[in-house]
Amino acid sequence: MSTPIRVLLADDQALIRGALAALLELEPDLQVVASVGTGDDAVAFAVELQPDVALLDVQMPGLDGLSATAAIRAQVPTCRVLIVTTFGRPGYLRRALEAGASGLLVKDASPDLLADAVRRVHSGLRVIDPELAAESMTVGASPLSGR
Amino acid sequence: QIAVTLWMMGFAGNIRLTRELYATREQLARTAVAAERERIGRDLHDILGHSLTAISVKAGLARKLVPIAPERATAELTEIEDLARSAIKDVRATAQGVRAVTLAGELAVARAVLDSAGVAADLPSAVDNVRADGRELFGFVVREAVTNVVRHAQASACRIDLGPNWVEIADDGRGLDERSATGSGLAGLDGRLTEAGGRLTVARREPRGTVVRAELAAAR
Amino acid sequence: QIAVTLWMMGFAGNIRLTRELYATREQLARTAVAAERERIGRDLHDILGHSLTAISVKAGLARKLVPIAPERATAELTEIEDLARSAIKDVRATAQGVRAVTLAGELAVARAVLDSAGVAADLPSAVDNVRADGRELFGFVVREAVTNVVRHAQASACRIDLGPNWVEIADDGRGLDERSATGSGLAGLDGRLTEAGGRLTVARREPRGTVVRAELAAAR
Ligand SMILES: Nc1ncnc2c1ncn2[C@@H]1O[C@H](COP(=O)(O)OP(=O)(O)OP(=O)(O)O)[C@@H](O)[C@H]1O
Ligand SMILES: Nc1ncnc2c1ncn2[C@@H]1O[C@H](COP(=O)(O)OP(=O)(O)OP(=O)(O)O)[C@@H](O)[C@H]1O
Ligand SMILES: [Mg+2]
Ligand SMILES: [Mg+2]
Ligand SMILES: [Mg+2]
Repeated sequence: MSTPIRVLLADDQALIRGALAALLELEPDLQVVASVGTGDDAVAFAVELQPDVALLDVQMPGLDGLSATAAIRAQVPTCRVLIVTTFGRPGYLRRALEAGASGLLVKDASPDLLADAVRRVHSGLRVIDPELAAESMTVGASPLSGR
Repeated sequence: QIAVTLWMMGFAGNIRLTRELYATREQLARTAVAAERERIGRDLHDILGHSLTAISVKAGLARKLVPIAPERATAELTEIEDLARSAIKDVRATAQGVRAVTLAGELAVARAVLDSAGVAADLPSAVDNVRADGRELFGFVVREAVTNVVRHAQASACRIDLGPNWVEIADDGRGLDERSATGSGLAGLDGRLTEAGGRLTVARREPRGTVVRAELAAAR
Repeated sequence: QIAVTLWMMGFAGNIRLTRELYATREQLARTAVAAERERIGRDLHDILGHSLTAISVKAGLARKLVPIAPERATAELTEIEDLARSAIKDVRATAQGVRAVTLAGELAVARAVLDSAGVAADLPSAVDNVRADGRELFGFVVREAVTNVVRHAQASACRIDLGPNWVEIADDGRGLDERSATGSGLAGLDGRLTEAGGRLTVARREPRGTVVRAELAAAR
C-alpha cells in the first residue's frame, strides 16, 4: 500500500475528537497526525505538519472552523479541508466553500462514510452532505422577510 | 368639501389600521414563534447536540472495536450509557419550563450565587444603559461567566460592568492557564456572540484573575 | 357639522385602533411564545426522552453482550447509531417546527425497545381501525407510556390495545404509588389529550401493574 493519507483533526469537544481520531486510526490508509481543540492550533499544526487533509469542526473557541479553513488554505495549499458539524446553520455551506473547503459533512455520519469522505476530499473530489446543504440554505431565512 | 376629505382620510386610516391590526396579529405571532424556535433550537444544540453526536460517533467506534478490541468497546459503551442518562436529565430540565433569561434576572441570581460562594460581588444595579436587544444575550454571558468564577476561579472578588454594547465580568482568582479544560460553556457563548455579530474575549488579568468580555457591534 | 363629527369619530377610532394595535403586538407575541414554548418543550421531551432511554437500555445490553455474543452486540450498536442519528434529526426538526410521529412507527419502535429491555411485548399488528386524526396523538401516547414501562415499571410483560377512539398500554410491573415522582411525561400527554378534547387516565391494575389509557371523544 502507498503512504497513508495524513489527517489533522480539530474539534473542541474532547469526547467527539477522541472518538473521531480513534475511528480514523482504524482505517489502514488513514493516519491522524494531530488532534487539536481550537482553530488556532489547527492552523499552527497544519503549517508545521503539512497534513493532506484537515477535518475541522465549525464551532470552536477562538478561530472557528470556517476562518481556520481560509487560513489553512492560504498557508498550506496542498492541504484539503473537510468541515464537519452537527447542525447546518445559515450560510455555512456558502462560507465553507468560499473559505476553500472541499466538503461539508455531518459529524454523525457513519464511520465508513466519514472515512470515505476523507479519501474523496484527498483525491480532489467535493463531498457535500445534501441534507446539511439544504439546512444551511434554508434554516436562517429571516422570518421578517415576507414570503 | 374639506371636512369630507378629512373624514375620508380618517376612515381610510381606520381601514388601514384595522387591516394592520389583523396582519400584525398574524405576523407577530409568527415572528415571535420563529424567534422562540430559533432560540430553543440553539439552546438545544448547546445542550443535546453534543451528547447525541458524541453518542453516535462513539457507537460507530464501539461497533468497529467489538471484534478487534472488545475491552475498548465495553469502555465506550459505558460512556455511551452515561451520556444518554445525563442527556435525559437535560431534556427533562428543558421540558419543564424553558427558562427565560434576562440580564436583570441573571444579575440578581449572580449576586446570590457569589454571596453564597463567599465571593465579594460588585455588580451594576441597573441595566437600562444596555441596549434592549442585547440584554438576553448578556444574561447568558453573565450566567456562564459567574458560574465559571464560582466553579473554577478560587476568587475572592468578582466585578461586573455594563455598557450599551458590552458586558465585562472580572475576577481576582487563579486565572486561566494552558491546562484549562475546554468546556462547552465558553465555546457556547462564543458561538452565540459570533452569531449576533459580536465577539467574546476571555483573558488573563493583571496581576491576577480572569476577565470575560462580550461585545456587540454598535447598534445600527 | 355632520361631516366634522364623522371625521372626529374616524379620528377617535384611529386612536383606539392604534392603541389596540400596540396592545395586541405585546400580548400576542407573549401568548404565541408561551404556547410555542410549551409545545416545543413537550415535543422535545417526548421525542428525545424516548430515544435517549432506548439508547441507554441498548448500550447496557450491548455491553453485556460484547464478551458473550459479539455479533449481537454489534447489531445493538448499529441500532444505537441509528437512534442517535435520528434523534439528532428530531432535534433539528423540532427546532424547525416539523415533526412526524406515526402510530405504526411508534409501535415498531416500542417492540424493539421492549425486546431489548427483556419485556415480553403483545402489540397490535395494524392500526387501520384507529381514526386517522388520532394516530399522531396516540403515537405520542405509546411512545411515552412504553418509555415509562422500560424506565419505571420493572415489568415482565407489556400489552398495547387499540380502538377507533382509544389506545391502552398495560404492564404487569410494580405499579404507581403515592411516592411516584411527578415527571413531565404524563403531564405533557394529559395536556395534549385535553387540548384535543379527550382524556388520559393512568391507573393501577389488578393484581399488579399500570394501565395508561388515552381516549378521544367520538368523532363528530
Ligand atoms: N473565571 C475563571 N477562572 C479560572 N479558570 C477559568 C475561569 N473560567 C473558565 N476557566 C477555565 O476554563 C475552562 C473552560 O471553561 P468553560 O466554561 O468553557 O467550561 P467548563 O466550565 O469547564 O464546563 P461547562 O461550561 O461546560 O460547564 C474551565 O474548565 C476552567 O478550567
Ligand atoms: N408504567 C409505570 N410503572 C410504574 N411507575 C410508573 C409507570 N409510569 C410512570 N410511573 C411513575 O410515575 C412517574 C411519573 O411519570 P412521568 O412519565 O410523568 O415522568 P418520568 O417518566 O419520571 O419523567 P419524564 O417522563 O419527565 O422523563 C414516574 O416517575 C414513575 O414513578
Ligand atoms: Mg465545537
Ligand atoms: Mg463553564
Ligand atoms: Mg416518563
